Amino acid sequence: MRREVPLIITAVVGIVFVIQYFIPHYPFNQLNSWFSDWFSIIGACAIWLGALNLIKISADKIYRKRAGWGYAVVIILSFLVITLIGLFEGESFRDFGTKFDWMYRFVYTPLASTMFALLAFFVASASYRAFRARNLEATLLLLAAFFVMIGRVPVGDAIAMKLSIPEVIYPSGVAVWIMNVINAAGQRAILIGIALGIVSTSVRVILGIERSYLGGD
Amino acid sequence: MDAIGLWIGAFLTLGIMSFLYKDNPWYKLSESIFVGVSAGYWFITLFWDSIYSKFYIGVSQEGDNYLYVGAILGLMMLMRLIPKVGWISRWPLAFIVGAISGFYLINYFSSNIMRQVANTVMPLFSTDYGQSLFSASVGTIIDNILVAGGTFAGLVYFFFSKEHKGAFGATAKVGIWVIMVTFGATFGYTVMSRMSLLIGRMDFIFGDWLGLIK
Amino acid sequence: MKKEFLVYIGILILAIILYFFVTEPVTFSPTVSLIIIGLIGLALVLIFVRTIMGKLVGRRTVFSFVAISVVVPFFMTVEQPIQTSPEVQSLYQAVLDLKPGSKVLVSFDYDPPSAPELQPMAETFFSLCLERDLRIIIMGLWPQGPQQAEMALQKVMDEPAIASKNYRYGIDYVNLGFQVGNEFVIQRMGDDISSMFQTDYYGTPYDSLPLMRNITNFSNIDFSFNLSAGYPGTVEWVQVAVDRYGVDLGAGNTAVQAPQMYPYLRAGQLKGLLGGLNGAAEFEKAAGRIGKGTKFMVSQSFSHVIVIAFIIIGNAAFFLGERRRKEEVVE
Amino acid sequence: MDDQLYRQPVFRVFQIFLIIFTVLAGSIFAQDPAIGLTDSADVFVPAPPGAVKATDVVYDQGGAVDLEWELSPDDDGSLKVSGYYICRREVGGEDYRLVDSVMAGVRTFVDETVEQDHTYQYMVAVNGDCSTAPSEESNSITPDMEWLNFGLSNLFIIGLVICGSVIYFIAHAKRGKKFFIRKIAGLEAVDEAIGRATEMGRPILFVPGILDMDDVQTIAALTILGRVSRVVADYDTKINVPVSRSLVMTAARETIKSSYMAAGRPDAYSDDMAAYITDEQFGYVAAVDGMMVREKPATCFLLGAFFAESLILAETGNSIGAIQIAGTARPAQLPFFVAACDFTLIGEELFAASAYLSGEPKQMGSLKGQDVGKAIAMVFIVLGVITTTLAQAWDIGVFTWISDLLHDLFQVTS
Repeated sequence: MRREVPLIITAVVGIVFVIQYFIPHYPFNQLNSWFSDWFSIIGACAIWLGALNLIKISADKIYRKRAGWGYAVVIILSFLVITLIGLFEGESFRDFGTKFDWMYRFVYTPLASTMFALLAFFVASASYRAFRARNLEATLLLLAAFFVMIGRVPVGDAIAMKLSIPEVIYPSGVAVWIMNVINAAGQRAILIGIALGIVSTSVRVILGIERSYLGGD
Repeated sequence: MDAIGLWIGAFLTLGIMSFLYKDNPWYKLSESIFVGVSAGYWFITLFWDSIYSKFYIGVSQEGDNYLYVGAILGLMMLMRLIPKVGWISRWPLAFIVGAISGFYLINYFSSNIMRQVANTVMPLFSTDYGQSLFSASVGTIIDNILVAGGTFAGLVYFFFSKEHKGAFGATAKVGIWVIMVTFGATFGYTVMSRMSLLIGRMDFIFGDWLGLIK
Repeated sequence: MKKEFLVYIGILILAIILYFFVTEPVTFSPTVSLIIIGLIGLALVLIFVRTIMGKLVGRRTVFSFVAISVVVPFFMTVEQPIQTSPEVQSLYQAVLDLKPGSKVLVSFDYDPPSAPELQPMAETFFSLCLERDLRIIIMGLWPQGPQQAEMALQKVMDEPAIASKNYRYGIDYVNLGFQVGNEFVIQRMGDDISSMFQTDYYGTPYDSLPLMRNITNFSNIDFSFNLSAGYPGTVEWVQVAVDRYGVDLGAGNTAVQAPQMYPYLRAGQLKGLLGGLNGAAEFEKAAGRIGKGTKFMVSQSFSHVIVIAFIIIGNAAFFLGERRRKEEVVE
Repeated sequence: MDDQLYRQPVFRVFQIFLIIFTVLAGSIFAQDPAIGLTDSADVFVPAPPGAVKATDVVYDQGGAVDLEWELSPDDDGSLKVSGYYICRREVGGEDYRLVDSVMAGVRTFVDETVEQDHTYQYMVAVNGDCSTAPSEESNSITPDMEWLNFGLSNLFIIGLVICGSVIYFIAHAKRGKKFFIRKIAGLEAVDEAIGRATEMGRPILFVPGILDMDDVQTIAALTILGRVSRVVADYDTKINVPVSRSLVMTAARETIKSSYMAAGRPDAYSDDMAAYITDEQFGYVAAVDGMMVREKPATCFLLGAFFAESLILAETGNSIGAIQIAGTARPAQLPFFVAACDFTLIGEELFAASAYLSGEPKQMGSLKGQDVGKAIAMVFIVLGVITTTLAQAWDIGVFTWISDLLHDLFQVTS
């Protein structure tokens, strides 16, 4: 019951989605649309699970007075604030000028953007302290990176002009070439490789050979 | 109201940035707010967009009763919060996994295997399939050869059931070079992306907030 | 602990001064700009020397260099020529080739964190479409997408050239809003768009939108454009909309994932591609428009130069160090 | 459809004129349009196009109709005929309406604006200078949705081969067949890296990524941890495994414990070898960072799913002069690892490594199956490129045939 039913569900759903591609006909197209509706509802609940779990963990932290429980309080408070606002705003909670929108623009956005922006700094310091042309592979990588970085911004050609480098090896040109030829080839190989990986995993999952998503055997 | 917003936004931005100096209370505070708010954000978004407009409206107005099944599965998902009956959440999980697998199986196979292979098969000396011979410039011919060869070599490198010796090994070597150049390109673009985001933040601080940029 | 809070207060005071007492925008004269660039260069040379001598400078030094290289250009007045790369040009051409009145579907699949890169693209694309009297249909696979679209559209609509054409919502452009379900949404749209969007962003029923009245699925759409910052995004659009339903698709991507799109580009699955902020700048160049992309290219250039400089310094030190070690072995 | 002619406004006028006209034609001159016209005007009227044949487009969702007609005798490349208009009506329904227009010399059209299970009739009108002559009505047609999409049978077959081989090899491996897997640079280095740590009397750091057990990369990483900790147990070195998920911690402890058992030194094992730090990304990074600087591990393993932290960890590890063996399947992070670490398991290599170490049928088999897929792809690329090129060059029948075959085989008809 705990193991068989899930395996059957997975198999049925997976197979329907595959068949539907080859037989775009009733009942499969019908099932397909049902399944995709269910999918989005379950998906929503899955994300809720994450959120609620977070609250559970934080609450536990506070209850046990673990180190930094004060921050756990902050987490719960900020969660509650935005959630309540969102609920009271109603269906059009996302429109301009709503309180939710305000929080979104002035609290969520700055935080999320800055989290990503931090990387700019780390990249720089890593390129100074860690990125070494220690072997042929790394050298190729860094060379390509060099041309792409300098070639994709105007300054590259500006410098090239100053140094009166022949037109053919202007950074911008080299960058375009790398992207459209070597990169295209490499990405293609990687794409095919990854796709094969996904295909074999999916087959394993649908046939119930792969069960780790059920929490190990 | 927006002025206050700007100050808060700036406060949080600088708070996260302060991690660059070292892990400190200001950063921890901003991070906790981030964790809470983003969780809440998704909670609300999905409540209205999915649970309300898809399920509630669907059932109450269109009378799509089949949606109840989805709702039940969704509830089962939430059961995980209660350890005793947590195992039931495997059912909806199985549904999600099955749907994704079935969908990916087809999509990745058709677009990333079939199409990519088909598109690699190109006449080397012509601009395109069906074009006359040597219609391509020398440059294009070289590019064609490089793309076809590079893709092939790349695949060879990721081929695990044969020892990399002799011609095969040599091809694999070329393959890894191609892949390295590809990574170089990715590297460059990642740097570009991160810098752009930083520029965006700095624009917020010095432009929107402090109004020092015209 | 105390020290930290003193620092915080210091920052606060600085902020207050800058906010309340420096009201005029600051700009450096070319000479000042040159001097600053010179100083940065000098500092880099010093770091180079130090590093070769085997003393790596600390992380925070590098950090501050990055900050300077990004911020200082904001106040500079530097002109630089922008070349449009083929992938950008081809997207521009694809839009030019559309007949006036053609229906363009624009999917906003990103959120504010990626806005710095993608927002300029969105604005330029909208202005291009509206200048050419194309009908715009907006949607989003990311919940925040439609909001970003609204912002971009507002900005463009306020531009005199566009405002004079007084386009009307529902007839010339619609915003269908966000729909959960990732690639499944695209797949369903292949059969019936209205099944995925019963109402638009403002709750108007699909059928009461004049523009949507005779649009059933992708076969009634002339061109699609997708602004993507990850999953779901361009890959899904290519796999489902292009490969299953033969849609003409152009894409704007964050630089992080742009390189992965080139196989699709080369295979013709994508009609054109904008990669990152410089993609936006190039697109602006092509469309003859000055937007944030162009404005920020200076900072972008500077920061790249800094990163490259650091890579070179680091490696030079590395190899010189190697040699020194070898010599020591010889002695 | 969109050529210069079409863009001209005058053309639009023609369209409007035509709609009115065809309505008239449909109602009044239905019996013999040509005559009716010649009577009415003395302008040149091209002879109407011949029989219009409408057929349903196969393998679709019932949304398209193929049209084919015989050109008007006057459509002989001379400029007497400027094009054709395609008009449609629903049987028993409204009058003929303009669907679209095509250039002179075109004899086919695909109407994608029809709806499934409605019955239509078509009429193609040839367009002279300022006169048009409609053809006879076409047969009535009802676009329908087919059961099986034979247009995809090639996809089906190849898919079957690949999926089949995955299943086959898994089954094979289950029956205890050992497969060959090529050397993987990173793995080769493991022993010497640990040896080095032992000599220097410094600990070993193993970071299994920051995702949970439900991620394949984490699982692969733990498989490798099993191998590493086995060697560690033999050499009697110290190992630290900081993790950012409680589940991963338990799993990691199990793994290490069992390898110490296998090495016959259960006494040397202790639970604090694998410690949970925190779920928060940067908090975790900061902690591990500190750990590195303090304990100066001689070897760092960074295997699993990494995001931004890949940079920070690799950099710190580098600054303390540790040998770094990294591996992940995340394309965005791989470049940083390659540039900053001594050995990197690139994408699939990570999984190959774990399959190789665990010898688990599931992993082994699917690895083998994927290789079959790659083999197919490689063969088709080589064959295809050669034959297509030759076919283009000297148009040798057999090559043309092969290259066309390959093209059809891999073409996905959407």
